[in-house]
Amino acid sequence: MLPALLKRFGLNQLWPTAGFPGGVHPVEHKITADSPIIELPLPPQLILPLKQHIGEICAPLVEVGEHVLRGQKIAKSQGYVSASVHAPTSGTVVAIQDHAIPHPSGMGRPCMMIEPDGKDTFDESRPPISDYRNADPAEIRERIRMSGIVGLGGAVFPTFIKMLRDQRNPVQMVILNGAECEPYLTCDHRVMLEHAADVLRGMDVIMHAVNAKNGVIAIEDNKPDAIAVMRGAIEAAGMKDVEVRSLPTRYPQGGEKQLIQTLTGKQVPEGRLPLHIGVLCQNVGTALAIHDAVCLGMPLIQRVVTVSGDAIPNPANVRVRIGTPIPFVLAQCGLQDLSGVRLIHGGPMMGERLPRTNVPLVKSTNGILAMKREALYSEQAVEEPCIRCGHCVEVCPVGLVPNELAWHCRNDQFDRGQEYNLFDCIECGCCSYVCPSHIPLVHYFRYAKGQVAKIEKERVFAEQSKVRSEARDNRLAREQAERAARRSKVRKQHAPAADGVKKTAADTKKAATTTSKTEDDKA
Amino acid sequence: MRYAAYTCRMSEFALILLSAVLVNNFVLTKFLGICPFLGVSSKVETAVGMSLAVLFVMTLASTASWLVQEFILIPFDLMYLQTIFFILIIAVLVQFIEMLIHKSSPVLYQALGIFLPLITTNCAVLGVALLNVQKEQTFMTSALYGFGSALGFALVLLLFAGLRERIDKAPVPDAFKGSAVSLITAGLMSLAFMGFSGLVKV
Amino acid sequence: MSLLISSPHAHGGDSIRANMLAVILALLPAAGVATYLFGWLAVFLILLCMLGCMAAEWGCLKLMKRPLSRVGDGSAALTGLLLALTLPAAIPWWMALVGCVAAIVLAKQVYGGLGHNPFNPALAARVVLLISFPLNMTSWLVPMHAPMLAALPPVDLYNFGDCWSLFWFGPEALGKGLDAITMASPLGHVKTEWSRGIGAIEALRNYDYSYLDAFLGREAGSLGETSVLALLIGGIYLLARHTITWHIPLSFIVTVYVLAAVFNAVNPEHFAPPLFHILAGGLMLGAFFMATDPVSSPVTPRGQLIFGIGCGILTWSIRTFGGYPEGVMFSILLMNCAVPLIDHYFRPRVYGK
Amino acid sequence: MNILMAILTLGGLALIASIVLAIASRVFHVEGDPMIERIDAVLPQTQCGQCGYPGCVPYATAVAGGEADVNQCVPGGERAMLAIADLMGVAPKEVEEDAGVPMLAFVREDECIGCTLCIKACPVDAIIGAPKQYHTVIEDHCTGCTLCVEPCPVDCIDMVEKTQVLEEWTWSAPGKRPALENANQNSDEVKHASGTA
Repeated sequence: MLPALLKRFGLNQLWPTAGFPGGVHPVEHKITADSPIIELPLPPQLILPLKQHIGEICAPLVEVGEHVLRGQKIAKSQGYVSASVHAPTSGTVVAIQDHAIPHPSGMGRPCMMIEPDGKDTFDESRPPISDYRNADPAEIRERIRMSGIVGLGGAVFPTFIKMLRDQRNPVQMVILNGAECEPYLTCDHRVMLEHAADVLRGMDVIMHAVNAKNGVIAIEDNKPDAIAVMRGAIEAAGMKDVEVRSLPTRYPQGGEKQLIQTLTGKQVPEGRLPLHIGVLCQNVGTALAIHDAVCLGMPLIQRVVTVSGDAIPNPANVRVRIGTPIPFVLAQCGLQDLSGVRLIHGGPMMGERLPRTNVPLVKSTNGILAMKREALYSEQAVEEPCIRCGHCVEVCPVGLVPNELAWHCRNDQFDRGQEYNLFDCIECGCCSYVCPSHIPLVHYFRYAKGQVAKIEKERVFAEQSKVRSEARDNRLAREQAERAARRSKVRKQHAPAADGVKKTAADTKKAATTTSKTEDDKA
Repeated sequence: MRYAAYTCRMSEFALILLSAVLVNNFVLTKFLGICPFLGVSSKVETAVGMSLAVLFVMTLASTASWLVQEFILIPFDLMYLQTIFFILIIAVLVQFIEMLIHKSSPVLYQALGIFLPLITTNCAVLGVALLNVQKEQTFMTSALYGFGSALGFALVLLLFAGLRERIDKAPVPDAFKGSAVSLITAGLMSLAFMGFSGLVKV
Repeated sequence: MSLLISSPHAHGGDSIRANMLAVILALLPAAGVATYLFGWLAVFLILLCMLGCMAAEWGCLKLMKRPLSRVGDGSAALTGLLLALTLPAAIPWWMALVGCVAAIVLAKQVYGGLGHNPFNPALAARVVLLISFPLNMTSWLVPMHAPMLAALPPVDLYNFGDCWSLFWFGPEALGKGLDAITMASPLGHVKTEWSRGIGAIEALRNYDYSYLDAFLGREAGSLGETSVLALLIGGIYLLARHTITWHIPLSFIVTVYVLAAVFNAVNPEHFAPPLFHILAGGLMLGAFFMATDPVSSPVTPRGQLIFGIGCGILTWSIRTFGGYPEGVMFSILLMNCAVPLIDHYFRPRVYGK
Repeated sequence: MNILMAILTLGGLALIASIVLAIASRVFHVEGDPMIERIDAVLPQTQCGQCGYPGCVPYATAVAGGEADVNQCVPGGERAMLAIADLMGVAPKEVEEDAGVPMLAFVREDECIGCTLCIKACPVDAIIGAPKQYHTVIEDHCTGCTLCVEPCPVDCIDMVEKTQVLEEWTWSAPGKRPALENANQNSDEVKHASGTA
């Protein structure tokens, strides 16, 4: 009673509380929480973008017309930060071309189209590492890298990079993120309910690979069944060093940095990784994918996705092959006609609206929401003047002043924006969610971030152009000086040097000294 | 007895300061120094530089003018040349200081160097010198009065610069853009500062 | 047609209009007490100010060619209500209208309208009126229920006809002078007595002052400032509804209390007791409804604390040492000047820094 | 007598002051700050000459010397103008010409006669090729200055729009919402530049 009253009046902030500051309680809409995961059939064609992760794009390994097996690697990662792509089923590669991908811009990327042969033959070339506890951690890490596993919570950062065994920063605690704070989404919830043992084994693999002592499974307290099931699974497996922690339901509890703050009380220092404070955080779905890769030998070719929203007749949690066209998935859930429907890739707080509907489902897809157009807040909202109510400041989980920040971004004062910590924004959307003036604050921040990057790029380009231009001037001056010297040499044999030539020579000399001076300055 | 006299002096000094800063604020109550107040208040950063420069010059000007008054004007009976003398001495002093700062501390020069010439013969600076003479202050009180007035100017300038940074980005109607809305703001500030009237009876 | 739109795609449902209406609702108890004390006059004045402000807003929007629908966001009506509640009941109607125009035109629309005014419009208008018409702005009509007065009030304010004449034509219409129908407020009385060398305790004694009456609002003063109880009810409603946060009201009131308590402890005869300061004048109205005006107050929690403390110090200083009996209005306006700087220098700590 | 006294005192004081200042200006002499370099640093370095000066450094010199206006840099646009105005401490001026979309030079190789005139014209050495051979523009180096178009005797150089790729896409400001009206929502094929923002 008393804590609730104090909270009502905001007086609970008088003293520091556990967890991250701010946050909101959006309406949950978790209508699919009780729907078991459904296996979807294979679509007539799969579209596999060659880049579904943060980092370098992959290079195709197969050619058009070639036959591939389920789980066969079809595109190879290039560079360190990258993740390979595997064939989700057996079939024939029919094309490699640009195709629209789930992105707010509606632009496209190189994709590989595969026509399934219906046999779904498995590529057996990678045997499972069944006895992972006695396997070399490096081998496990390599298997995870080979299997193209990325963070399935939405960030799609290659997982093996996070699992670095570093002597200076040993991992103390592995956190399994089952908070799932986004409204509508229930895929992690269902995975925990239906695959508790596999998820736990996946976590065990991670802990073994990074030699961590403790493990925490973090679940928001609006999923008591998942908490109970996971606790039961831990007991059954006899894992004493893993515990389930029930967290208060508050968005964005599932944000990596916020979750770490709630569980450890520590903040990840600016510009560092969670690894630097001895924490490794992985999503529940990623743990399942790791289990599949290590214990079953199956790379990341499918995932569980929540299909929901007020325009979907039969909302469901579905297991889908990566590359399945989203309209096919929606049709399976009873939605055929997409007119007047807006698609959101992800949850309503951080998901992106898709300007194109014919896009494939990718590794980062944790949810597809089909919303009636007139019910979509972000499209209907009319921006009104900021009344400086300060609600955005209260709810910001990273401690920004969103209203001032948006003001600077709106006026293109990006220097001031950076002074107001523009790049610390995690785009969680809490500020926009509470704004009584319906200001698209997150949109302003994204715009400003893009502009800053653009300006920086232009600055670097200008610098390079300047170097090239100066090099050219130098070269011209040198050539002219040489020519003049040659000419005067010739002239000297015939007549005294003309004034004009002398002057040019002097000028070039001067130019040469100034440029060399600037070069010295740079050095 | 001596202790009482001492505390009396101290409280007198405090009252002079308080009066100069809040009650008889140069800008908002005496309406002196409006030009730099409006001219150099578009950014807080420059307002800080200007405030430092004004603090510096006004304290210096009030002491220097007191010295000129006591040791030149009164002995030679040249009171009618007061204004000219004050302008001359303040201008020279400021020029000299500016050069000194330019040479010795580039950082300080960056901060307040460019503002120094702007205010050498500003009415606020000359005003503080003339008011000092009017009030027949001692050396100490005139220096304090100069410093206090400058402090008041600095306070108001900083507040005003903060407000203007916000106003400059607001969708002010075209007719009021720029100095119009600034002057209205200054007027409202002046009204708010009326609240201090009677706070110190000097 | 499809637009580039960004997440989030959900919203909590808050709006400007809902906030403004909540504040108006929270002021209804105070307006009720005003009607109880000043009868029809309070009704007339509140209606006139609300309509006047909305009309001024409409005119400005029309002239500036901005969407006229903004009149309906409730901000102008709220400004009018707040302005009315800070005015003495006996003020001539045209002065109140001048106040409305000053509030909307001078303090708000000149800066570009809602969200951009650096000063609280109602308070800016009140200070304009106070400086322009000092006599009318400090003559407090004798209320219908003031127990410290033995005799009946000079005008029956529950009589519609009398109030009508008084409102439009002034006290002369009833054959009375302004002096005959007005009295001093407790704060004004203490200040006057002090200037005659009489200490606060003695002054309160000869005013027949009672804490209970001050709490319930049975005393002379502006329309809506007298009843601490009514204002507290409204303030707590706003806190519970999360329209305002506790930072400004609490720090404001506590600062005044602490300052008054310290000085009262040092010299109880001379300085007024802390409870008197809390219950007197416009402190409650200012702390809950004026200083918390979102547009002209800081946005960060720490900034709001600084703002409240500053208001408290200035209020007590002006009341105790200044030339004016009441300092709430000036203190809030003065702190309004400092808001941009406070906002800049008292930002929250950023994650990981 | 009194007049004489006044003249003497004032004159004396002025004389002393002027001597002090004269000495001080010698003793405390400081070199001026390098404004040209600071202006040059905010210019886009296209060396395009659209400002009327042969390159960025000459324009910076002209601005610092007070000869040129702050708003003459076309590719720099509003941002460069504001930066220069800020550096010079003058009021911003309207930028008359719009830089428009970023452009690149493109040599139609089958028409190129290999005269090397464009190579000589390019201020940033972004065109390569030997005499009597096809010339090619290095896209990553081209600043889009158009200086190579004029010298070409067979008019085989075109200015083409820079294609936008997904990696370079950034959010545009809300309000200035670019519609994707032209893009057919359900088309499979996506051109690189379609649906640009």
